[in-house]
Amino acid sequence: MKLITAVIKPFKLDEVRLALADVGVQGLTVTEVKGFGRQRGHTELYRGAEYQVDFLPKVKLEIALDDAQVSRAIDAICKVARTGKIGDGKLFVTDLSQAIRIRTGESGPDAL
Amino acid sequence: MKLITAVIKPFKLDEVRLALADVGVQGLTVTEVKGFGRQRGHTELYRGAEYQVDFLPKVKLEIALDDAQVSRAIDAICKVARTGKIGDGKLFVTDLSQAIRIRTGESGPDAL
Amino acid sequence: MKLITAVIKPFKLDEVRLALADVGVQGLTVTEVKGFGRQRGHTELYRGAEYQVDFLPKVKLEIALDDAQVSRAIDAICKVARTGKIGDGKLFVTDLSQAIRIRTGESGPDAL
Amino acid sequence: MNRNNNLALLFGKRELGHGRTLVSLLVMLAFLCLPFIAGAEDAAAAAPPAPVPNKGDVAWMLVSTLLVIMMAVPGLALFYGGLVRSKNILSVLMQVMLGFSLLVVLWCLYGYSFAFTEGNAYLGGTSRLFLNGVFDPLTVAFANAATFSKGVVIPEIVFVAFQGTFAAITACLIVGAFAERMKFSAALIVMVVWFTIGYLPIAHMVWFWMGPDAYTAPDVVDAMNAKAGLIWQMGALDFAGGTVVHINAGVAGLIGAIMVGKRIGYGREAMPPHNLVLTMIGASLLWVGWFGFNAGSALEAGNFAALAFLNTFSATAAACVSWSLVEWALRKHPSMLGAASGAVAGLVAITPACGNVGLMGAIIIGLLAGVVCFWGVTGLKKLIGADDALDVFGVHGLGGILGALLTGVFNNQALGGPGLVTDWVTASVGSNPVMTQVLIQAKGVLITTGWTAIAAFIAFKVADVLVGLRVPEDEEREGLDTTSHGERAYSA
Amino acid sequence: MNRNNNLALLFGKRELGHGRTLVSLLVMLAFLCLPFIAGAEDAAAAAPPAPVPNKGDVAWMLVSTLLVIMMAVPGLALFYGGLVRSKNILSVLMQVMLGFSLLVVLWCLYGYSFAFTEGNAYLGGTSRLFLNGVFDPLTVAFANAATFSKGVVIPEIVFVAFQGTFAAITACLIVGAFAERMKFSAALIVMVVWFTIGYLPIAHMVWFWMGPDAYTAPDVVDAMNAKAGLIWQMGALDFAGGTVVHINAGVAGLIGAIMVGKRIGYGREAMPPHNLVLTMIGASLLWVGWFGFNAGSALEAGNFAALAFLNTFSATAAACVSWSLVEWALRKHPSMLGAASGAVAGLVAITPACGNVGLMGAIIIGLLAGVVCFWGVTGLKKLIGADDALDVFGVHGLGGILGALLTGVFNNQALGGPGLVTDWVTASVGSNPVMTQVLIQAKGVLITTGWTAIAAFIAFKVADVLVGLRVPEDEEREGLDTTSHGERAYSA
Amino acid sequence: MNRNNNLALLFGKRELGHGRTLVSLLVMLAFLCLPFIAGAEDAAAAAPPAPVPNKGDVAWMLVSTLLVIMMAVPGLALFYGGLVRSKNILSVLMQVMLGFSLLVVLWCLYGYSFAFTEGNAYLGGTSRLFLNGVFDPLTVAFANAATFSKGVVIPEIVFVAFQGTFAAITACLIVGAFAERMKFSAALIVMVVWFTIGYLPIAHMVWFWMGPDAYTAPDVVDAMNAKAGLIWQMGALDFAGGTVVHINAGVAGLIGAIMVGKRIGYGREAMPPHNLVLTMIGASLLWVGWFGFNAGSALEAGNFAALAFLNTFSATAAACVSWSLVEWALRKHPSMLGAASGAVAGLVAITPACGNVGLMGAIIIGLLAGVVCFWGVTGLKKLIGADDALDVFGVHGLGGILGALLTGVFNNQALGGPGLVTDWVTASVGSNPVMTQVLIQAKGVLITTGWTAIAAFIAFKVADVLVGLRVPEDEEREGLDTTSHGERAYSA
Ligand SMILES: Nc1ncnc2c1ncn2[C@@H]1O[C@H](COP(=O)(O)OP(=O)(O)O)[C@@H](O)[C@H]1O
Ligand SMILES: Nc1ncnc2c1ncn2[C@@H]1O[C@H](COP(=O)(O)OP(=O)(O)O)[C@@H](O)[C@H]1O
Ligand SMILES: Nc1ncnc2c1ncn2[C@@H]1O[C@H](COP(=O)(O)OP(=O)(O)O)[C@@H](O)[C@H]1O
Repeated sequence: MKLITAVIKPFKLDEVRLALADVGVQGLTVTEVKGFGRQRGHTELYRGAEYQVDFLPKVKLEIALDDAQVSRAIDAICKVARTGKIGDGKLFVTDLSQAIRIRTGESGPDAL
Repeated sequence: MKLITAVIKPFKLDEVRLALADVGVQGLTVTEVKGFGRQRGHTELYRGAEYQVDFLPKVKLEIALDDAQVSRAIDAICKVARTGKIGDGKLFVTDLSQAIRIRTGESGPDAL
Repeated sequence: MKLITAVIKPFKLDEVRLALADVGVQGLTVTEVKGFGRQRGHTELYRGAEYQVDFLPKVKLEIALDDAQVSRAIDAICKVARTGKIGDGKLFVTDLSQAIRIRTGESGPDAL
Repeated sequence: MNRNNNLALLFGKRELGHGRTLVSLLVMLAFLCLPFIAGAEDAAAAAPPAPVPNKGDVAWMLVSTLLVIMMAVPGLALFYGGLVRSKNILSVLMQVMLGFSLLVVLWCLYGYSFAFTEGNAYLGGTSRLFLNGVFDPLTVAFANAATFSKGVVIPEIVFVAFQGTFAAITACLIVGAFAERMKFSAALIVMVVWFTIGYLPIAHMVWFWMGPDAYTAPDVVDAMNAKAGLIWQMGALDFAGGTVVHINAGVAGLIGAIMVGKRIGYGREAMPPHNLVLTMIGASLLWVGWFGFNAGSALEAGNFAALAFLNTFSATAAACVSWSLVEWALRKHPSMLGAASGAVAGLVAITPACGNVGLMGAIIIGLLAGVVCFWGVTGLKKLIGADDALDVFGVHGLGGILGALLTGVFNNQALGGPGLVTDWVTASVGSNPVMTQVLIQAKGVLITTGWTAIAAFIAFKVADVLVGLRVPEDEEREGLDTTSHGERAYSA
Repeated sequence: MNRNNNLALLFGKRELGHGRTLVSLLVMLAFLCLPFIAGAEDAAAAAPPAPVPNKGDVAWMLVSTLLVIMMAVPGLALFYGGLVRSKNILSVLMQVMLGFSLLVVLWCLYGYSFAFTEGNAYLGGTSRLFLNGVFDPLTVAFANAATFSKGVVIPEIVFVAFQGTFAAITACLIVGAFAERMKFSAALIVMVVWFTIGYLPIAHMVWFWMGPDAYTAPDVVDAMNAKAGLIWQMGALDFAGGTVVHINAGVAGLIGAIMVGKRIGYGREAMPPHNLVLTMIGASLLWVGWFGFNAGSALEAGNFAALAFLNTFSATAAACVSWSLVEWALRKHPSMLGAASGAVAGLVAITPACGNVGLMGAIIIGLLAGVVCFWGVTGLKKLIGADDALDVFGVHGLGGILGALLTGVFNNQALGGPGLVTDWVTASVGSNPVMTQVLIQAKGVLITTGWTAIAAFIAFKVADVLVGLRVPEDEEREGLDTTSHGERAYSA
Repeated sequence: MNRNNNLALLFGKRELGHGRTLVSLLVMLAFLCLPFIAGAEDAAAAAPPAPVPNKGDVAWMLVSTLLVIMMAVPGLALFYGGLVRSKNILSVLMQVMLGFSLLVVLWCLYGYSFAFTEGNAYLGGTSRLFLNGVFDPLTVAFANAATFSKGVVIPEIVFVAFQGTFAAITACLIVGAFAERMKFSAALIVMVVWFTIGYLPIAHMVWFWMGPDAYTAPDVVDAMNAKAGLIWQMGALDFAGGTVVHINAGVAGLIGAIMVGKRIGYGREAMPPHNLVLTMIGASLLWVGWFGFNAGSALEAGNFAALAFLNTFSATAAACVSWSLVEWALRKHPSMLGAASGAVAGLVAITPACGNVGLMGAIIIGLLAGVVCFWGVTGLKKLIGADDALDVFGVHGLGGILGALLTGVFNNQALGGPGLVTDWVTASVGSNPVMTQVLIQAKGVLITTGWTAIAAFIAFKVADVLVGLRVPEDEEREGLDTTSHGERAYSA
């Protein structure tokens, strides 16, 4: 099993979720995050003070998958989340040694 | 060392934390997340518009552990977080290649 | 490639980001989290009720790195984020089997 | 068409101590039907030479009325809303806003008539149903309502609106007691039933009288007294609603909290207020609006409005200070919630007293209110053991009782108070001995407490039978906002 | 210097039915230039024996004015601001606050003069440019403005301020239609242009007349009538601005929503309100402030202010209830947003009616407003298909039309209303047949709708040509707060 | 018992230019003890035929008073609270709410007496300690206070309440300067000490005089003048508190900011406002409430209240616009915080001027205030280098100075102003040459600045010695809400 962690632009969330459903992903977990990267933030002015806001709002998706689904899921995310503009985000894959569904105690791929 | 990532129902947080303390876990990190899975969300109506809210509030726990503690911790979480109703959540385990306590610089299991 | 996950005190965020930039890190993702550990929280009083607040606000950084950068990045974080007081936080390292830049489709170390 | 007088107590030949005992309260409830049978004529019809309203009075009373509306929406709604968890805030706002609105409509349809027209000592009559006669379209004539000064009147429409805000906000106060678990339909049923059998009779008993101009000569005094409300006849002082509003709602809330039961997780899980800024805004708007409530209860823009105003100002400030100091001493930290609660406690306690006590008496009442209500939401709350979620009883009930009793003390001219009208024919003023007056006040408190407890019990039972009081456990856990109202308060 | 009368319709010898048809509206716009040519003298100069203001009236009108300011900032700003996504809230607050401020300044410079001095039937004159003559520094003399009662005046400064709030808030209402995508500079241009060619003429047409004291004898009636505004001459009733404010802004908003186009993602992405607590606070402050708007429109603290007050109170409550019940029945959940929307719908609908209908008529208008405007933001909105983001048309436009027509119904004395002044010389009162009055009202609605549609079209076109209406797509996605205003609303 | 007159400057035989130099300020502070020794009799006792209050005036003054309360809680508290980081918001709300409350109590106990009874030119006397004599319980008699019109009085209770709000809110303004790092106990100590030795004397110096009715004949003029406050005697114009409130608090805040030191991370870490919506609400409520502050300062509901009202309206709008335009031009974005700050700057600047200048003068003052205070919080702030966290000096200090000086300009009748009373015996009006009046104003500014700087220095020193000014570094980092008040503002 693998865990895909994708950091994407917030307004792409709904589309990505639907695309993942199409390739058979049944669940995922979403976190609001702030991203720092090549994409520049903006300047904010509060009375006298000027702040460079480098962190941009992003959304992080964590998706646990059976190995067989991984490449299709990656393709789906990359295709849908891409705008071609800087700041589209990143996708990371790590190994999962175990997964358990708390409700039933099922483990392994069955738990996903 | 392992990293357990558990996604649970928010109102179970306090109980799970206490159960983990009982099995010797000394620290953990909590994130508010939104989960998408088999559990259905609700419909929201704003004036004319109707939205299907698929994402449900969940809480994500990350717990770094010595290998020896893992199975007891998993059991504790599963037992306490279970309500038997859909949406109880998931538990993932990954390998940790390194852990460091920033305050002291200790590393490995000592850092946890 | 490795993924460093660092949990630090919130007010150290800016300094850590700058220190990481110095060692060549070009991107990172930040999440607001609540930490539970040796550092004690405080007591809150609301009318009759008294609550022990054990969770303290922390910031979690996730940084995907080329293996070569890892040790310098760890050193940088540990140095800058340390106050020497309890609650300075933890740093975890996991293996990354894949990384992709969504905008371009680049993968591996090039994607970071 | 009128209300108990601030200055008024021992008027001509009135005997003190008509008090009925608590056990007869159920019997009294039966009297409610009387006015429906006996056809009542228009109480306003008696006024002989027809004084005209002063525009300064009209201006002040219109402002006072809208201030009380602001106390309810958004004031009270925010004060309460900030104290619940974020998953339940909309449910609180809705209970206050829709409950308030519903009762305003009912007030116009039948509430005003049953509270403020001649009937029996327990309830008014039917002469003003549908506000009939308040404004006559055919002659384009506007009826006037009496005040507490001879020859001073205000348009009755204004009096209807002003009193309507009191009725509606009082029922909304109860919401705090059963927050975070009550079914929405049940909450509305409780409010409507309790308004009808709890609020309207008490308002009539405490505030209805024939007005100063009715006391034309010594020989009509007895007859006029006999037409007044029960508690008014006893000589109890309640300038702006300590009994009618605060004790009334506070006790009803406590009954409700017991009958609805505790929130899931109460006492085990932390349930911190989700947004104390809202609570602070709410408390502040309550303070600001309360000047309409209290000083507006003078019904004119004169010296007694001014007295009630400054007393409301200083007593609240004093209670805010004393609560904070006690908390600082006992709990190490003076909290924002404490200061806001102290302010509200002071407002509650000064309500019956505001036009009935002197300027230093008000400050003392405020200081005591902060301390006593602090105990109300800590020590007393533990003793009672009910989950009165937002401390309706600890603040409004207890503060109202304290204020009612202290009004009896500081009204005395020897203690700096303005005394009371001892003879409405000549409008002369004097003071009752302190203990006498405190006993009268206590009697008023007891009757109110008993009546409202029974009325509340009935109201909650009715709701329970009709729709059930609580939401299912799952919905309570998920929060009432999404499950009862289909919305979340906060999104990205 | 004055406004249409609440009681006033069929005054001496006035012929009904001067109505112009919609096709002549463009021609009418040309009349706008007339007063600039024809030098106009001070309309206030006519008053013969110089009555002095009553301090109660002054107090009430000052309060009313500040209440309308509170309606705009923070009331309307919060009502709207809570409904947008968090990335756009500051843009809404800014459009309201800066737009309001800008128009207040323009009101003093030229707006007041063109709306409320003698000119032609479409627009006033130049005699009060820069508020010249309202206050004379050399003699330290303050001019007075007429009210609707003979011999009753208020300081003209107060009338200027009161009417200024109406002008400024009306333009701010439009903001809701193009929220979340409009360029800030374009929004300001639209407001200024529309204020000038849309609001000022309509205000003049509906509200300008010579005042009751001008009707000294039957033989001046025709001459005085001829100096009044076009719609006022037709006999349309609009107590507090149903046409001038709500239809006016509602239609302009709809035109704007169409011309600016839909938000990116509209209909596909969820765009839930980011903070319904703010919306509830806004709705509540609108309610509270609206008493100044409506009861203040009586221009004095008398019986008609009281009537308008209670009607505003009960109609709003009724609409809040009826919207909630309809939503509960059709959508399973009574929502907070629904209750708040219902309250605003009730306020809108009662605005033209408040001093023109009886107490039960008001409740009926409120009940209907809740139902009709619910359909306005659901069924009708789908029919129209425009992205009127915050339902300016569905609530203000539709509610205003409903209120204007129902005013014609419930004004009738046979239906409990106060009727209208049939002869201003003797100030005698009567009633028009219901259908007659409804037709007059409908004509007023049509003229207003047509005029404002054209004015809005011009205003948006001007802005489009000068700076373009919309922000770039990227900025819309990121949110207007950071891109247009360089700020975020919320930080840690 | 009274205040400087809006119209009043060059009254009968008064010599201009009694100015004392700054170096004598310390000596003056010693005079503070005088009134404690010399027994002072009731200043109100002189009024001969006993005029009675007009109910319209009472209504307006009660409303004005509660509006100023709304300015403080929640207005100012929110304006400030939104600007700090979320970990410190409750500390700001608490400092404002508890500070305000505490001072209201102290105002009743001794503040009023020392500010507004006869004493010496620097401080009042002891005749009204504990509000003794304001209301006499035994005779149920209410004392009256003079206004600025002969024969017009208001109940003294109302005057006490109205002035009490000024005293309390002024001390709260200072809070903004030391936000996010001050010890709570120290903040309270500073407020109490500064209120006593800073505010009360300045209020007496600027506003105390014997009232218009005291000027019965030319031969009493000198004697009456001699009893007035120092700055009033000099002929400085301050309608609603430009010196007494804004310069006073602004300078005290700056001294405090310097003495308390900078926040940890100031200039290095981003400290963006945590919730600009709260700030906008606060600014709006300040605007709304300020009508009570400014127009209420006329002390009656007459023409000058109306003038002050419209000036407050238009100047604020103008300042909001001008700040936004300057920011737009220089910083590319017009920000919400800028618009809100501009509005407050306009309110501050128009405060001394509101009843003393004409309608176009007010707009010009507003436009200038927006520009000058923008520089105050950007350029000037950098020059000074202190961490005046919420710009108390840049907005209130600088805006107050600007307003005080421009009042001297636009008061002139040749420039559209109403001029000033040149002879209180006949109440005749004239104008000082512009430069003469500006110099008088400047002298008032200088004395106030010097006095308050010294008083603030003493107040902060006292707090430092008693409890220390700052919280420990750890607590500052964690935030004052949890560490000083044991609460968090926001939870789930
Ligand atoms: N090395 C990294 N580790 C973790 N997250 C990263 C890393 N680099 C980028 N990110 C995340 O991806 C987002 C987009 O990266 P950015 O460099 O701005 O643009 P792009 O994706 O087009 O290369 C960042 O905002 C950040 O959240
Ligand atoms: N494949 C997955 N990857 C990541 N998180 C998941 C995955 N499946 C489920 N989750 C998380 O677990 C939560 C519960 O899952 P759900 O399918 O609703 O119920 P259950 O846990 O009873 O199977 C989801 O809300 C989501 O946060
Ligand atoms: N075993 C763990 N797993 C995950 N996170 C941890 C663990 N232990 C500590 N943390 C995180 O590190 C933070 C600091 O830990 P704490 O024990 O308080 O102090 P220190 O870092 O000085 O040892 C905690 O608040 C928590 O967020």
